[in-house]
Amino acid sequence: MPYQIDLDSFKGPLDLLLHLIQKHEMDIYDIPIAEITAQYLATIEVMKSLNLDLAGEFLVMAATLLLIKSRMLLPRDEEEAAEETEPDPRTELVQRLLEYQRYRDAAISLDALPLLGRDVFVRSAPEPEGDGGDEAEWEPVGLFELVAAFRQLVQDNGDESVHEISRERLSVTDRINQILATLSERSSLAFADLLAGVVSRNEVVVTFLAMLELVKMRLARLMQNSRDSSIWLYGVDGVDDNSLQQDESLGYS
Amino acid sequence: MATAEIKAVIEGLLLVADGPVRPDRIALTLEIEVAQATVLLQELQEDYEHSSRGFALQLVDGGFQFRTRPEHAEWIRRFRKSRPFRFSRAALETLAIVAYRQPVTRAEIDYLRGVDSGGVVRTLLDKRLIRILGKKDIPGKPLIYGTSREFLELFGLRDLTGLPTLKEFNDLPPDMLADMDVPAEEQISLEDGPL
Amino acid sequence: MATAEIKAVIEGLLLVADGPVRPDRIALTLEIEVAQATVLLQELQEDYEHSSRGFALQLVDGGFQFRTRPEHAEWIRRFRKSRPFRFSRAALETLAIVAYRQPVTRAEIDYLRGVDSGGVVRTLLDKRLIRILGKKDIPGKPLIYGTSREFLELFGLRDLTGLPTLKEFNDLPPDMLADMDVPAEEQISLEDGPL
Repeated sequence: MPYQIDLDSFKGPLDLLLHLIQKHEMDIYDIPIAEITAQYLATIEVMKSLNLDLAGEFLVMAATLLLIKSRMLLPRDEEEAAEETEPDPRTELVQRLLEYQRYRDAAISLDALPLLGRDVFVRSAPEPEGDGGDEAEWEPVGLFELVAAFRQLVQDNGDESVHEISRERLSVTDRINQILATLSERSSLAFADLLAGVVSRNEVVVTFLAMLELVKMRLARLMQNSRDSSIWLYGVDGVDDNSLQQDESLGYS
Repeated sequence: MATAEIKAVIEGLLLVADGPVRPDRIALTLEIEVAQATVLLQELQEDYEHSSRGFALQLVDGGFQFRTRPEHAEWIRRFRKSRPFRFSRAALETLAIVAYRQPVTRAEIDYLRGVDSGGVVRTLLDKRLIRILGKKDIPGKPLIYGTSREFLELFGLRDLTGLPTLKEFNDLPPDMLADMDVPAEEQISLEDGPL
Repeated sequence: MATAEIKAVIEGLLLVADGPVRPDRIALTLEIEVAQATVLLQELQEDYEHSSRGFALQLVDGGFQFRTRPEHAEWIRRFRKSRPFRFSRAALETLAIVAYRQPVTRAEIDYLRGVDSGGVVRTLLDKRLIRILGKKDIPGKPLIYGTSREFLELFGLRDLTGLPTLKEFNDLPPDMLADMDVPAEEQISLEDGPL
């Protein structure tokens, strides 16, 4: 069998399919599905026999091809055929192949640009770094750097528990900040409004914890006019001490 | 200052700068109008273009920077004793997808490439060539990615419009297009389309 | 190579060199005689001397180097002062702690970083990237800090939910260096380079 191809070089099933289509001069808009399936299966058999690390995606594509092939073999209902309502089973695959081909070609175009450090060079100047003590602005920095810095710190401290809880902590923190932001725009907030748009149980819990946290830090106060009336959250600045019962009455102090 | 003198000073500034220099920074330093700074920088760029100097003034990421000529690359690599680096195809494909379709999610990249691209995405993040833009406002709030300033600098692009034009393959024949039955999630990724 | 071409290449080498370049190093790179390299360097030096360029080729410690003109010194100093600062490691770490652990006290920041962070916290406050949220209701009533609107703008976030969690970060598989064949030297130049 003439498999004179570098099997290791395929970047994925789409790449392999495009290769087979080009090699066998098939019409991408009218792929002979039986033939391409046979070629594809034969190629991954070779890859398997060579013990190449075969990514799961190759097998998924094999299944997809077989599915398309079986659909094409199904006898078409005459009425349906007349109405032409039955979509061509190959359509999505063709669309993906065309799309992939665009980016594969774009990748080649990118690589042809004069790359800094490969084709063109600039003066090597020392990198200025500082705390920005004077009037100078800071250069924008990416989120990735921020996460990476935090992750490094957490690892250095050997604080293994942080990894687990940080996700939840962050969402409580988010909620705290959202509430504080809202409170900075208006003096009070009905408890029911806090939960408006909240869907999951987790979010309710998080909102509740955020509220308790705010009260604990004395950044906000909880009040209600009377028992069983609605609960209001006040920013520390916007509290009117006289008209309402203090938060103590709610039992959170 | 006479114009010729201002241009000479700008040349000096470009020499000592540690990256592409935007016209507004030149204007701020020399207390001239941004428009004038822009004109002078463009004039300098042309001067260098028409001379047979060993470097040229290039517009990168909105700023100007002296860069050596690509045809001298091999001599300069010898001088610096550096090997030419090569991008893997996986890295280039992923970069191309992020560049042309940003903001884009991991799932969209995986779908377009047909393979898991987590490792490559991580590598490109580590190299600062792509960056996290935030999260997409859809269920699961996946991270969205875009290209960085470093990307523009590495590829010598003035901005994203300077990307090579994406080749338009013949779209699907009309009858097949009518057949298109793409799952909802994929439609989103298609609509977000190239810049 | 024609002499003019060799001179152009030498200009490129001088631009990218990280210090004065001696004629023998030029000769070695371009496979020409040291005498020829010396002559060409001197010719280049004269070319620049007689042009009204913003920099000149100067003989320093037996080597040649592009240097700005002394009469432009004041402009260069002003220019350098206007350059944006890169985040220091300390500033980035502190900002990261405030972002992920807010509301957070100074003591908590100091504990996580293992060093006194008072100066950095003040700088971040001055730059309005963090803000004081209030006081914590524990003995000593320490100030508690959180991030600001400016923080969101700097990182291009709509709100704090856009901040990637450590879990999402860890979900990206570790760097697969083999994926992108960039030699160590270039990696450094990409990261620390004039970006």
